[in-house]
Amino acid sequence: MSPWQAGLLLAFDLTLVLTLLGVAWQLLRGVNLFRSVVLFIAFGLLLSLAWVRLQAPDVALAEAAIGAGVTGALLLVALGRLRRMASGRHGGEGS
Amino acid sequence: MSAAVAPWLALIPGMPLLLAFLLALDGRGALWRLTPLAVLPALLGAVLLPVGASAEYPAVLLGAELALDPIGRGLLLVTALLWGAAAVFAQGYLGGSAGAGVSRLIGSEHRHSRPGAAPTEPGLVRFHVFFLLAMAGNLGLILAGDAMVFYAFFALMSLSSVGLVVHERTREAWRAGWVYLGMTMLGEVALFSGLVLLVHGAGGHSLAELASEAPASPLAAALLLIGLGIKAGLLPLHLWLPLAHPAAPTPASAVLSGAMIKAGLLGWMRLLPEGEATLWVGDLLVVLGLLGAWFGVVAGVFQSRPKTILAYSSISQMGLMIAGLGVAIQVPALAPVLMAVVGFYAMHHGLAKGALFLCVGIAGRVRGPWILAYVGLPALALAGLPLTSGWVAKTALKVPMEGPLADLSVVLWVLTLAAAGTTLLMVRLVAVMLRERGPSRPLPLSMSMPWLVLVVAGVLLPWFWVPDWTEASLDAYRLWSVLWPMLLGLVVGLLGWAVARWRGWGMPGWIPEGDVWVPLERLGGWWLRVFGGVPGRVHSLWDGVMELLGEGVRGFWNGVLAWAVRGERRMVQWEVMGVLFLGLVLGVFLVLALSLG
Amino acid sequence: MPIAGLTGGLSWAALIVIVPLVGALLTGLWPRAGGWVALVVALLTLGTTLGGALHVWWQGPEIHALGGWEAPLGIALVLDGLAAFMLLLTSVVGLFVTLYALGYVGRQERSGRFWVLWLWLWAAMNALYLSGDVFNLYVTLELVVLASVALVALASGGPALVASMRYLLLSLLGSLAYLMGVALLYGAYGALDLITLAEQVTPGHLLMMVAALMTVGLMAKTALFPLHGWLAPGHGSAPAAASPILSALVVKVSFYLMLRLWLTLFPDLATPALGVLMGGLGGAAVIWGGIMAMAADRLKPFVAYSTVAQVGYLALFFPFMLAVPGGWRAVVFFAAAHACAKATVFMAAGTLQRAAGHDRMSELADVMRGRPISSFAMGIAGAGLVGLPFTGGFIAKWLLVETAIAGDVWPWAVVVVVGGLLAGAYVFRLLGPAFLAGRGSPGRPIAGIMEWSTLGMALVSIALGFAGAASLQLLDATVTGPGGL
Amino acid sequence: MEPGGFLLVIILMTSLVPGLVIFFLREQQFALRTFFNLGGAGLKLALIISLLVGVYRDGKTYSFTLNLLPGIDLVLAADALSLLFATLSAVLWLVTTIYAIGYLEHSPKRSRFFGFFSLCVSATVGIAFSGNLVTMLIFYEILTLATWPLVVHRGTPDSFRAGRIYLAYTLIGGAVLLAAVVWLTVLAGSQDFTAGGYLRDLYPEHEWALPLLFVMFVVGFGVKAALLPLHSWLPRAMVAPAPVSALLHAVAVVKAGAFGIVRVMNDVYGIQLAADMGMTLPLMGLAILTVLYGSVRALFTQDLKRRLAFSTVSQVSYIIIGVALAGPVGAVGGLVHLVHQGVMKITLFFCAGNFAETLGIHRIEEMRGVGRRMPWTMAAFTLGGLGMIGAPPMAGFITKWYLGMGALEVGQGWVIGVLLVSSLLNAAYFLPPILAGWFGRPQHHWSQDRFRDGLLETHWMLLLPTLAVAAMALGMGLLASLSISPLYWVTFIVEFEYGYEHIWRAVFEEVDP
Amino acid sequence: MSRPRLSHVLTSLLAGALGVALVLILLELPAHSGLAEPVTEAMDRSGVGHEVTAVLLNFRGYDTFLELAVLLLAVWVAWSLGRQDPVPARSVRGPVLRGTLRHLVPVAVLTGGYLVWVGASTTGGAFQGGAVLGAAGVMLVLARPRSLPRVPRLGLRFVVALGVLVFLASGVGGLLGGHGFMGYHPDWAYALIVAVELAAAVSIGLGLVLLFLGGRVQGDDDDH
Amino acid sequence: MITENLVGEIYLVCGALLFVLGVHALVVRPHLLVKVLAVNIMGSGVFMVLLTAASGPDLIDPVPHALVITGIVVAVCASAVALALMLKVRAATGQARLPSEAPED
Repeated sequence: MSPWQAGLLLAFDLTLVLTLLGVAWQLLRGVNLFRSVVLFIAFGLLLSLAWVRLQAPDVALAEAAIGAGVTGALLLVALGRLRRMASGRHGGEGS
Repeated sequence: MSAAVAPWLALIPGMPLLLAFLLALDGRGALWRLTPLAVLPALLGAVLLPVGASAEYPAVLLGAELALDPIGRGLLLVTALLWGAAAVFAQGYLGGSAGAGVSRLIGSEHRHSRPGAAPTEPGLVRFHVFFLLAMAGNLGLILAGDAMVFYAFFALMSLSSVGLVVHERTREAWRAGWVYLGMTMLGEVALFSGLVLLVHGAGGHSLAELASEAPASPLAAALLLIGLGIKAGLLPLHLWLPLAHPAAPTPASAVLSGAMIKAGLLGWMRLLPEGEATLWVGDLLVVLGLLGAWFGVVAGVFQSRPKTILAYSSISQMGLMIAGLGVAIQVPALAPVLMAVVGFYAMHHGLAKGALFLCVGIAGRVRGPWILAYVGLPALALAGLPLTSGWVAKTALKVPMEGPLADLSVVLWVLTLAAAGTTLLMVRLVAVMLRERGPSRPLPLSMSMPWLVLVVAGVLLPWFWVPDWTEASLDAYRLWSVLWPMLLGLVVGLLGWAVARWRGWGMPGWIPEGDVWVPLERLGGWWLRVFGGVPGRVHSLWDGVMELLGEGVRGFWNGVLAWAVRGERRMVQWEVMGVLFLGLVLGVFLVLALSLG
Repeated sequence: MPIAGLTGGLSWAALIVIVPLVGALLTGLWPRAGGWVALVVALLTLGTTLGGALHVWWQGPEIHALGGWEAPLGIALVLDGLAAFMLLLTSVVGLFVTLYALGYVGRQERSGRFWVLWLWLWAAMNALYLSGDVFNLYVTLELVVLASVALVALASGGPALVASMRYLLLSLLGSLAYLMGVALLYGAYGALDLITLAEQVTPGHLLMMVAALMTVGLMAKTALFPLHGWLAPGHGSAPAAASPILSALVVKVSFYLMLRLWLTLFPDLATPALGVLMGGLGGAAVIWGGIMAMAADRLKPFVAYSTVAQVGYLALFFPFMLAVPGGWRAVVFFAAAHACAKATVFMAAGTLQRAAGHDRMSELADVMRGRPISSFAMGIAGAGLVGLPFTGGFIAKWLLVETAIAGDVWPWAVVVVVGGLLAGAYVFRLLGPAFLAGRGSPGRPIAGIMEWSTLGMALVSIALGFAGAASLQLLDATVTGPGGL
Repeated sequence: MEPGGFLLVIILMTSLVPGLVIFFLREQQFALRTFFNLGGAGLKLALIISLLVGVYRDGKTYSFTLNLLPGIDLVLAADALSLLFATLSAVLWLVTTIYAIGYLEHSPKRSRFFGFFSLCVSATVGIAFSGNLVTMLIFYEILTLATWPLVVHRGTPDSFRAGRIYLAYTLIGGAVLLAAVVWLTVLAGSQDFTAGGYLRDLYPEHEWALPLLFVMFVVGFGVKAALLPLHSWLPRAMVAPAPVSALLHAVAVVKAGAFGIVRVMNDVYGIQLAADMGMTLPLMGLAILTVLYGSVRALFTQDLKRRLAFSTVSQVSYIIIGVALAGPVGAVGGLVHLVHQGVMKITLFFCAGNFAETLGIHRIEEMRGVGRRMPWTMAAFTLGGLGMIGAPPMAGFITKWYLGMGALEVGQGWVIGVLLVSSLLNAAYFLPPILAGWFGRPQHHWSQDRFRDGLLETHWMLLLPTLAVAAMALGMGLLASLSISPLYWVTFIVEFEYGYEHIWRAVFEEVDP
Repeated sequence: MSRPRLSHVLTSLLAGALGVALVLILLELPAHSGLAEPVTEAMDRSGVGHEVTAVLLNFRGYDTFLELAVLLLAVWVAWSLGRQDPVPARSVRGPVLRGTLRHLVPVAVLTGGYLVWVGASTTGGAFQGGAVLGAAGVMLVLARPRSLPRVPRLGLRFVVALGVLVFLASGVGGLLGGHGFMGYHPDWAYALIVAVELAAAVSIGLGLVLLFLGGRVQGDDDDH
Repeated sequence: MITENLVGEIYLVCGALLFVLGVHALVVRPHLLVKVLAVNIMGSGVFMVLLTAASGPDLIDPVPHALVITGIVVAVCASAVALALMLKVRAATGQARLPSEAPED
């Protein structure tokens, strides 16, 4: 690996890490729950990219499928139920 | 004979105890009629038991010992006689339907009797129970062969006679009872501690050991002086006496004054440690005895109730005996003789005073001057009429003191003058008794016979107990030396009486009944008025403080609870918990980092 | 570190895990048979646990390399004195709770859920006690958390759910802190096996951070002051059959783990300052829990606050492990005594609550009088909490005070004694009303087995009073770090 | 373990097992409950007597050991001192059980009452037979536990307040004691009681800790013995039913405290060491203060049972004075008072119970004239009261005598003065009710009047135990030199267990052993 | 947002401090290869060719077993927390979804199976495969052509538990066979591992689906 | 190689920061859903540390990979339970946050 290839990778890593942190920060602000959940799925996907960078393809696959996919789906379903509850009997909740 | 000694000796105090128990057990029967029988073992014992008879009862107390020594024997005889007489007297005085005092005694609020049984006065049974208990104590202490037994019987006698004093439950009786009880308790504790000291010093508690081995301990002597002095009516300790004797029913007064009062004297004779260190006891006894002899006269003269007069007379007479005892201590050489004389004096006084008290009871039933027939002989005997026991006793007391061993002229003079006082007092007594006019009622045999027995016994006493110097006392000089004070007293008394009758004067109440006690009582009342509230106030102050404190504590605790609940509500908050969590992680890390460097 | 050696073949350790696990699976498949399965499993588990304990007693600790893969690579099950003791405790309490629950959940339609969760929890606890691998411990810890959270949440109603939510979140926080510790350990030493790690660890900032993360994470689960906030609402509103499990056993699980870690990995970190900090927290817990118990007006939160107080004693192992060799055994014994007593109290409280239809302390007197067996059991257990003889509590208190004095850290003896007094105050606040004048009424009908199992549990806490010497001897066969505590 | 050791366990069980069984009996099962009560009490007494025979005639030793913790055993052992206390408890238990059956007739919660009652007795006997401090601590705490339900038995707010205070005091005392015992165990190991103590060798090394420990022991045991600042639970606990006050607060509980102090003085520290540490004099001072304070308070108390309670406060400290005198004769006085005071005070409490049950009398002034309605009870009361005063030939006199002699023996004659003041105070608060009872005129009707129909003045189960204990109180004094008297026994203990030479001769100079 | 709450400020500060401490500590981590060498050495006895799979299912099979247990437990918990009534059917809305489903589900099943299969030798494995299966199941549930029973029936419960059951059976077999609990006979290791993986994948898939269904509460109906 | 180490350090720092971010949000954000997210982020941070810390210079250590996979599954299970519980809390109390925790003021 040439030095600047390494440098490029380093830059990529840095960008990835910063993006991860940024996304995490944004989704954790919790201003909009739906946005947070979507960001979380994105975060999971980015994370699996990071796992690939860390030479852990198995983890990447698991992260994409489970961490991002299944968890994301669970979150979405839960969010949907929350919203339905809010619009159903109780008011003013869910955002 | 010797095999029977132990049970016999035990029976002397045991019989009254047993009878008291049976009486209490039965509660309402007529068993109280048997009371006089309780003295039989004592009487028989005094006559039949050999001198020096003694018995040990190893299981009782700390190894009890009963013994009969010469002085004890005489005293036992007289005491038993007196108690027996009083017991018989009481049958008539309290028991019969004609009894004058009975109506007062029927205070039964809750008379519950079995149907069919004759209604009997419960107060009567009670009186007899206490009477028997006191009798047991009195008889027992004479026989006591060791300090413990002496103390036990002494206490039994003292405490149960409280029941006799308050028997009538009048205000007066209660007052007398409380004073008596209080002083008795004081005496008990003083006696107890004196005995403890003595026994500790002697290393054993039999009287023989005490006599031979106890070191002369001034403290023990002083304690004994107080403890027994109260009973003996020693001068400043006599306060209960003029209150209690009149308050008690007549038969009880008779034994109180005739028999029980001697217990103190006997105690001293038995227990007072001898030796250089305690010579002052003799001085003190002489001084106090002589003062008492005179004080009794002075105070008695100003009394207007026969029993009170008799009580003061007892104080006076006891003063004489105490003085004799004091001399015996001062002059050890005279001791054997004087002790015997004092013992004799005690016997004489017991019989005479007992008879006199009975006369007071009789006086309520006989009209006017007839009373003189009853009161005369014992009064004269007390005053020391020749050929009576009093004469022998007084002479016998003086004769040894005239010896060359010590200069006792002051004592002798005072003794002599005291005899005049006694006569004066007797005159006053007769005068008072003559004044009392009650309706004449039949005098039951049960009341007259005891009187008779006592008088006869008094008369016979010197003939049974003749000291070797009796002959000498019959000479004119001695006769005169006994007679002139008596005549003096008689003359002064009669004169006074005559003047008083002539002018219609009453006797001024300069000295109230119970003399010093009265101002003391007033002082006490004042003290109570002023400071009586103090314990209460202290208590309520204390309560207040405690309450305040309790409230404070309660308030504090409630505050703590409320504060904690608030804090808990805060700590349950998620954010707080989170902060605490993070803080703890960092805290533990820092503590570790800092403490491990 | 007396280790009998690795075993192939049949292993007590494995059996102890397998039996409740099979039970949990069976109950999951046939929830309606849950009660009977649970009973059989409870008996079998007790049997295997006894076998395991006897094995440790006679032959020393057993280390079972799972799959035959030895330490650094594979996972080991470690059955040593400490584990055997806790397992035995769990089995005994579990047996009585199972009996109690047989009466409590009865044939309710939803009863199956309780049995499933309970047996899972049991299996998870057993697995945790036996695990000798820090990551495996994390997994078992999560199992315990999920099962116990669900047990709390079985009681419907806002407070119970909120409590279980709070419990879950705090537990997850704790678990992840623990996991971060695992990650750091692995990053630093490349091993997960406790014994291997114990030989490698060196004191340093990393190890300190690991200790801090793991300890505090587990403290949160143990509900050690000031992280106790979740416990009282949680245990107080859980179903009656679940509260004894949670308060008696689950709290002890994380404590066990904490103790295990400190005994193996961090003995070198135990400084007096740490002892003061943790012991101080423990003391604060004792006082605070006592005060809160005095303030509580409902029975079950009251009992739960008593747990908060008693958990405080557990923290004393920090000062003790430094002060006296083997001083921690006092704390472990205390944990057992508390477990027995607290299980009894919670069981009795559940009975009374069901009989009375409520658990307001001020109005329970009638039912307490009408239910003498439960009240009696509660009395014995109360004595255990206070530390009165002949209960295990007395021996425990004795050991604590003795350790504190022998180790010359007597302030903790004062804490223990004062805590005992506070316990006395609140326990008699609990029992007092039963003696008020008035007739008792048994209240609503109660399955007899609930009361008798409560009494049985109480008798166990008395039996524990006579098992002190044996317990200590068993605890002596514990695998510890090179520090040899 | 000696082969006979199980006898001790069985003796404990004779009250424990009936107690537990009784808990589960229904209220109506009167006959069965009575059977267990009396059967247990009788059996216990019989066993203790057989134990006595074994110890004294056959010279056997009995001990039972159960390992609790490494190095710490539960030890039951029968020595002369423990037998003294155990016999006292067993005898009085039997008597009190009969009394209690009569007393509580028709009242609710009898099963609970007798259950805890039996537990208390078990604990008391356990204390008596304790062979070391740990065992004693255990039974001591159990006693606390088992007594509380009896104190609050009536279930009134008053009794609850009393119960709370009782608990507060005794639990704190127990905690201090626990700390002390643990500490001592750490220092010296858990050793069996040894006549003359076992700490002598440790003193130079721990000359700071041992006195402190002594103070802690005194505080711990002093709570139950109602030593001065720790006494105030006792008068309040008088809300309990009379049998409880009688047995527990006259005998079991307070005596347990005093017994504990005796054990610590004699068998742990040893008198000599205690004296060397300078601990005996302050202890005696405290006891003296207690004696006087209790008496003064009794004097100003108008409630009969409370007066008796304050009197207990005062009297129990006699025991401590005796022991603290640190001489053989004083020890005899103190130890013998352990028995004497119990018997006398139980007499008084029984009487108070009789008055309360029969006529509804609770206060002193209500006693006026009661002697006519209830002469026997009043007689018993008189005997008890005189005994308390120390009038011969009651048991109290023997005590006072030996205390006085003991004080002189060790050159502390001034203690006699204390005894005197105390006696006077005792007289001041006992004689008025006695006099009022015999001679007072009742001013109103009794608030109730029960048991009138029978032959006796009150229920026979109330009267007979009262008379029995009164007779004992009299007999123990009157026949103090009998070879079965407490005095004889105590002398034996002091001479042969504590190795004071020649005390026997000093006491029974005219009796050869 | 008005002024920040004290707890927030404190949290930020403390979290920041913790972060700094963690970073500082992490940067000092020594470089090493962990357990790589032992794993490599033991690979030939593991029965599979892929290291991660070997670790997951053989060396640390117990972890994985417990992990399956966690999943199973989570399913139970979700079930016990949720509503118990049957989930009503709902018609699949729109042809697009219906078509997608029709094609996607078989593909997903195939993909899942493949992932499990290759897991033995290279990247992939039970979890990944199971997740894909689960995704397919979730879609099916979302479409939900027919109503679902209130409580999973025995068969379904069995399938959910299948992974744990098979794993446990294999593990106990190992115990009985003398290879220790969770051990395999080296000759049978491959077959057993694949079997366990397959069973696990099926369970994981179904479990994930059930997790979706869990947590329904009152007032929450999927109908609208 | 420096860069290799540097890469590792970047990810280590990232892991630590993710962890801390998660903790912060878990504590501070009121909504339960966000808390669940926060737990997941925390977990991701830990996984990152775990993976990175063991990625040695030459050999790749498969053990952390397995651990992380296990961790991911555990995390998803915990999330599922937490979400189910959240819904119940929401249904029971009317809000998906822990009570006594006022919304940010």
